[in-house]
Amino acid sequence: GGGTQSSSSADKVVLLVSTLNNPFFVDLRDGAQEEATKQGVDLVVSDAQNDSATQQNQAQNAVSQGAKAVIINPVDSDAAAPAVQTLMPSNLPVISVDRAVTGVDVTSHIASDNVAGGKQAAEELAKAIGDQGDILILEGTPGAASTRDRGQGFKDEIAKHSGIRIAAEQTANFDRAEALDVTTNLMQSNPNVVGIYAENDEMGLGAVQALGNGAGNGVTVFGFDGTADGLKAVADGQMVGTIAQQPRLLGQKAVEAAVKAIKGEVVEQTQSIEVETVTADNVKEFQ
Amino acid sequence: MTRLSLVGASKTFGPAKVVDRVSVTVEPGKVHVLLGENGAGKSTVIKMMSGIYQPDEGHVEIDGKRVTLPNIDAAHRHGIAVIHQELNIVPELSVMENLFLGELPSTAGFVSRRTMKRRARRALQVIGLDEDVTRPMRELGAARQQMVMIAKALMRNSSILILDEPTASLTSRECERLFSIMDDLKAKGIGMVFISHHLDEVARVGDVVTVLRDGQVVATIDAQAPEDTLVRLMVGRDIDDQYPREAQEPGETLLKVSHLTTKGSLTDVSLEVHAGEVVGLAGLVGAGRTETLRAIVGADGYDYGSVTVCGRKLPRRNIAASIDAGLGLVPENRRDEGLILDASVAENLGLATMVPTATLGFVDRRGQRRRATRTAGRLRIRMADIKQSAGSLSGGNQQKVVFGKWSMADVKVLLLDEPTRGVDVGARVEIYELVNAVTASGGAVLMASSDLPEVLGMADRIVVMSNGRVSGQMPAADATQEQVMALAVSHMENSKEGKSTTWTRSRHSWHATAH
Amino acid sequence: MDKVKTFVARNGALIGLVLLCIILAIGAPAFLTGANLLNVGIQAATTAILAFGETFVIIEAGIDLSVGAVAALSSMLAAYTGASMGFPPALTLVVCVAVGAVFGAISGMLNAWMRLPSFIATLAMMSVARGLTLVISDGRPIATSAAVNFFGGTIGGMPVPILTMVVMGVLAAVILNLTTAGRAMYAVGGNMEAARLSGISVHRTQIRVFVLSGIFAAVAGLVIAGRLHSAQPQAADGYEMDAIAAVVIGGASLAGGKGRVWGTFVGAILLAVIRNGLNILNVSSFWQQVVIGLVIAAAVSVDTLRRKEDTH
Amino acid sequence: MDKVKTFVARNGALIGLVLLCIILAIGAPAFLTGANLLNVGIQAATTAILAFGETFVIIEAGIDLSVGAVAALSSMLAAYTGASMGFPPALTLVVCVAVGAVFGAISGMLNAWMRLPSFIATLAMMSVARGLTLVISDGRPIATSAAVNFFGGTIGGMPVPILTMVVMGVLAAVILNLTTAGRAMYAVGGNMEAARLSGISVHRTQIRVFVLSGIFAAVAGLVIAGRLHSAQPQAADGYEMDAIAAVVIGGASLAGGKGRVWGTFVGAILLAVIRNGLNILNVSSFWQQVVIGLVIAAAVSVDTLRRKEDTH
Ligand SMILES: Nc1ncnc2c1ncn2[C@@H]1O[C@H](COP(=O)(O)OP(=O)(O)OP(=O)(O)O)[C@@H](O)[C@H]1O
Ligand SMILES: Nc1ncnc2c1ncn2[C@@H]1O[C@H](COP(=O)(O)OP(=O)(O)OP(=O)(O)O)[C@@H](O)[C@H]1O
Ligand SMILES: O[C@@H]1[C@H](O)[C@H](O)CO[C@H]1O
Ligand SMILES: [Mg+2]
Ligand SMILES: [Mg+2]
Repeated sequence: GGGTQSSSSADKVVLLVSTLNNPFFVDLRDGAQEEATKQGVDLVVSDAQNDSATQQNQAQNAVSQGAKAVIINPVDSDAAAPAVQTLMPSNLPVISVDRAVTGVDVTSHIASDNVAGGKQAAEELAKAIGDQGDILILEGTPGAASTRDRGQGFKDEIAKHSGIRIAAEQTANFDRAEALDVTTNLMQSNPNVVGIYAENDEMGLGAVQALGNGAGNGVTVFGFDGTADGLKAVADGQMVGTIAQQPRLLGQKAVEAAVKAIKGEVVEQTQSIEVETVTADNVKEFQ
Repeated sequence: MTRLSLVGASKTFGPAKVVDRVSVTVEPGKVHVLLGENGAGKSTVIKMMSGIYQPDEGHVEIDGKRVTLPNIDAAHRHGIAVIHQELNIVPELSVMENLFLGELPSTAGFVSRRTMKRRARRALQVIGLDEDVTRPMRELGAARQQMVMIAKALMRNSSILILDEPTASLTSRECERLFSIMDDLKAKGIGMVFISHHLDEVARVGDVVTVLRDGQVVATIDAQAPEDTLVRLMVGRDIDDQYPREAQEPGETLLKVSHLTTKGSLTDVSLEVHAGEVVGLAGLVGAGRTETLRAIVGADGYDYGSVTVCGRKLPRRNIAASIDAGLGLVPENRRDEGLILDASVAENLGLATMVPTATLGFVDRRGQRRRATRTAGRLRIRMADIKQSAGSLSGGNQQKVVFGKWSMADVKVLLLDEPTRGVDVGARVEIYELVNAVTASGGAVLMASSDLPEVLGMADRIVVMSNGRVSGQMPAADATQEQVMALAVSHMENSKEGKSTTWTRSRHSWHATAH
Repeated sequence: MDKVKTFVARNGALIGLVLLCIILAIGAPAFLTGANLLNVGIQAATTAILAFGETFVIIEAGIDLSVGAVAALSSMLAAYTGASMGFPPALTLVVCVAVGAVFGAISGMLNAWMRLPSFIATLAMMSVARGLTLVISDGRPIATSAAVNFFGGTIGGMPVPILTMVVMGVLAAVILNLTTAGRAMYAVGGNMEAARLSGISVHRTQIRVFVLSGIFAAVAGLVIAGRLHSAQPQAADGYEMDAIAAVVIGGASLAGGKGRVWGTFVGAILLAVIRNGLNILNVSSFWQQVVIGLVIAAAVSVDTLRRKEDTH
Repeated sequence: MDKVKTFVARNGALIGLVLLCIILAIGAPAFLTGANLLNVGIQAATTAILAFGETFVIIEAGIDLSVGAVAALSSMLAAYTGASMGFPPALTLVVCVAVGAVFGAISGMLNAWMRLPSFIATLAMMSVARGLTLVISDGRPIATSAAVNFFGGTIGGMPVPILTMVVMGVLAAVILNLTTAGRAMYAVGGNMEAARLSGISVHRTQIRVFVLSGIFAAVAGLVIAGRLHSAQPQAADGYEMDAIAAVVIGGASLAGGKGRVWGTFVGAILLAVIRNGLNILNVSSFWQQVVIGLVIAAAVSVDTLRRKEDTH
């Protein structure tokens, strides 16, 4: 219901998104858009195409665009700091979403916990392979914050399982096509692998494709994100599970916080959106 | 009945009107010669007759009917074939593909290689060129490439043939071959336009001559007119001496080449050039003159031997060191090796002096511009502006720019490779004067040339090469063309096959045919 | 013997490739298995097909930066017209190839008629194609039909990507070597002025090479989508660099007039072998890029060093 | 008047840029504010500095694909030597520039001595530089010192990125126009053989252009890191395309021998204005790529159309 009357007819909120070349962020944007429509604000989306400097440019431009609030989904948490600082003089509310802005007090931070997600993935994958055997890690883009956090959470946890050995870890840049090739190649040199941890669903699906092409059956794939395709793969039994983030909810909450801030209402400093472990048992709830 | 005529045509480039109300007619079975200094507008005239340029005023008529030639295809359709002044070849493609470029024999879009090969062989036979038609064009020397282009134009069986300086890079034998082909074409009623800077060729092939000066027609007269008359019409004054050599007393040895040997091209080449001396390097195509000059200046390496300038032995394959020692080379092919076509005349003239005259790495801009302007004036380079691009100059003026680069550099030993190719009579004398100036100031000149009268007229001493070796040398004063040619073909006579050599006298020069 | 010699001499980095394979065969036993070599073939296929198309353009002295984006857009449209508009499978394939051809034609016309440098024309079209791909897909993958998936499957045990690569390679070689259109590409690239003066239509040739490149890109797009059973919005991102590299490694020059399909093929295989080999050797992701760079430089150097010797 | 004419004629897409600015000023009042124009300047700075370096290479008939990666590596080393090795700030700047020079020198030597096509040599070095950046940083950003951050700040109200751009532009123009080394670049790019026969050292010139390009890339790296207060492992990813595009838009030809610093500057500003303008006009991000492509094509076409008229 659009009953709530906003301060002016169409306040402008700028969403600085790291990339839209990825369903996860498309969902995040969609959630934000829905909420904006509901609240009667004008949402403007800027896509940094995964480049921190471009994002800073877009942050600068937000002021010229006449933004009343800025939502930033940083390409990189550290590099976002000076970008956000350029907004400080104009006293705009800044909401960070999905990834934090290092060392800056933003109006509100809304995120899910990637380190925790990595840990949950490790626990679940270990269970699925009976705490035993060789596994592969398909890493995200080298240097990306999500790559680091998901890798760290996962490896810290796996270290506690002495029967599991990480046979190889290679990057597939969060990309499905690359994951297909990399997995195919790794299965050649590591035919005994029983499990694969993919740091996002896109790569997980590439791995599924590679395994389906005959490299080996009975290999368990675990993803991350809970995208539509990812959830479908879990439901179909192609992936044993994934870590569901709730990108739509992230987007919604961010816009909600932005509108509140524009109106001068109090906004929670941090809002944590849970990540949930999805397996065949509970996948219906997410689809 | 006139086949083709250009009527009152003008053409302007930027501020310069380079062709001014020129009319030229081509009659069947006749050769119309265009004569004029470099930059007089000859090539521009024929480009308007062949669909490359459209006249700004005036028009083209074919068989008395006014036509427009919007492009080359249109000219082709009207039976006009052109041999352009600048070689238009695709170096990477084979000889036969160059021959058929634009109209490869084909069925349903597929090239018929066999047909192409057969027809290519036949086309080369017509001009007496014995060449593997599947060889890449780049492997042929300039002379052979020119012959291929001639064959290409002949292949069209056109009724009008336009030849822009076809003989510039040919030696006497190929020239004579071309002329006899032109005789045949005349007999068949083909009309031709012919451009050359060799005045002796005018009477040999021509029927009428149109002389152009500064883009305007000066006169249209009978081709049998005496050479002096033609010269006067062209340059507006008399040229008393076509080879104004002022010999000097030879001084110390400036350039000493000892036992230069490169596998496959040069064998034991030794020669000396003294201060004040012009040494001519004569020989047939492929004799190794160009290779010798390039090895001396360090453009190519060599396997054995040494080059010494002023007593200093030069390192191999090090052009900078050679230039430092006082050498300079005017290469054979100005467009590929001599000029930066997109750069200005000034920049090109200053190329060799830029580094030596610089201070702390900064170009002496004012000095360089002054020297370039002076050099351009001295060489009478015809241009609108010294900032004009070298590529937009007429062919002969481009050659003067290459020459000017070294004349600006005050070289001690100037190496010239076909220095007057495509240069008009007047400018040629100017270049010879510059050669004189080099020797007068104690420098030396080594000049490779296929133009025997030039070698005899300008050299003090002649070194003849044959098949990569020095086959003999003689003072120029008592040399004859016969003696030089005998040495030039000595390797043929010595060969076991027992080929005999026939001597024929042409207006152009002597030439030998091996049977 | 002489034939072998000229064959090697004309075919780019073949020696580098052979050396690399020997080293890998010694270092990683898994490399020289039949199954892995098939993998290499499959993984080379996309780059090779894009690179065959790029070969036309580079021979004509142009460059096509849009091949990756066109591959993405055309396969996305095949998926979209199939999934959302209910086009019959065969028709979606036609759509795919047509989109490639149209994008190529636009690049070609910008280059020929508007005289845009091909670098700029295709950079612009790359941006347009990427943008349209995102617009159409809304940034999400779209599942593809069986007709598209065929290109990622196998037929009688033989992977279709490899077959497609072979077919497109033969097609490219036939066009370049046997047709007048192909020879005109060499002529225009080798000496545009000479080609023009010989009556070759330079503009038509320019447009043609980009149309071909677009069509080849579309086919590469089918292989990518077929392998993933879906059209991805970011598919083939940056692949243009691999394609151009394959062509140049294969002995072509960006100055035009030179290049051969076989050389391009060697270039594409070389790149795939490097990546496959480093994966199998489990070189760390960070070091992998360092090693890839070094191996490319070394492999191509081997070829140049050899040629240097030849000329002396 | 005539001077104005030749100035415009020689300076690439200037008319396209002016037209674009007029359209934007009408369409988006925010565009023509002082603050926004400063933003455009800052946003153009990195591309412009990279592109100035690229100008040397392209004039010499080469291409440098490694500029983005070298910018990332050299600034990462500045950050690393400062943060982890305790180098004094001034020294870290020296390290940064030295790394750029060394990487340029390697590319140049591969090109000149090993005769690798510059496309391949710099593609290889791009990969090596990217890999080393990841190795050194372990994939994490490293915070930069005040010395580096200076390049992203302001000085007396003037943004340092803009000042740096101006300084580097003047430096490039001086080198290209006034020094023998610069003129030699034009000569080698215009006709290598003619330059060689005139005593110009082709190899030295080839190496020099890449060294300069590397140094300029390092400076661009400082500006990027300075703006982000950290050296990012993926910094300047893909910027080489923007840099090359700026040079080509500015009127240079990939065939070499042509190009001017001012033209490159216009090219870089044009790209920044397009992006800034589309942001301000709130064009949706998917459509934005489409529009960017169209505007680049249109802006450069304006220039070519005008020149076409001139020659007739
Ligand atoms: N495209 C062009 N742009 C500018 N000037 C040109 C162009 N083409 C020719 N010119 C000028 O026109 C004049 C005539 O040139 P043209 O080539 O017709 O001379 P030419 O008589 O053939 O000389 P040569 O004997 O040296 O070949 C020259 O001054 C030349 O610089
Ligand atoms: N028999 C031949 N067939 C084809 N090309 C040849 C032949 N001989 C020489 N050439 C080429 O012609 C060019 C000139 O050859 P070279 O330098 O040996 O002779 P030259 O005495 O300078 O003759 P030219 O009068 O042609 O300059 C070289 O590029 C060479 O490769
Ligand atoms: O959370 C997002 C998604 O998982 C995406 O797949 C990669 O980037 C991360 O930040
Ligand atoms: Mg002429
Ligand atoms: Mg010669």
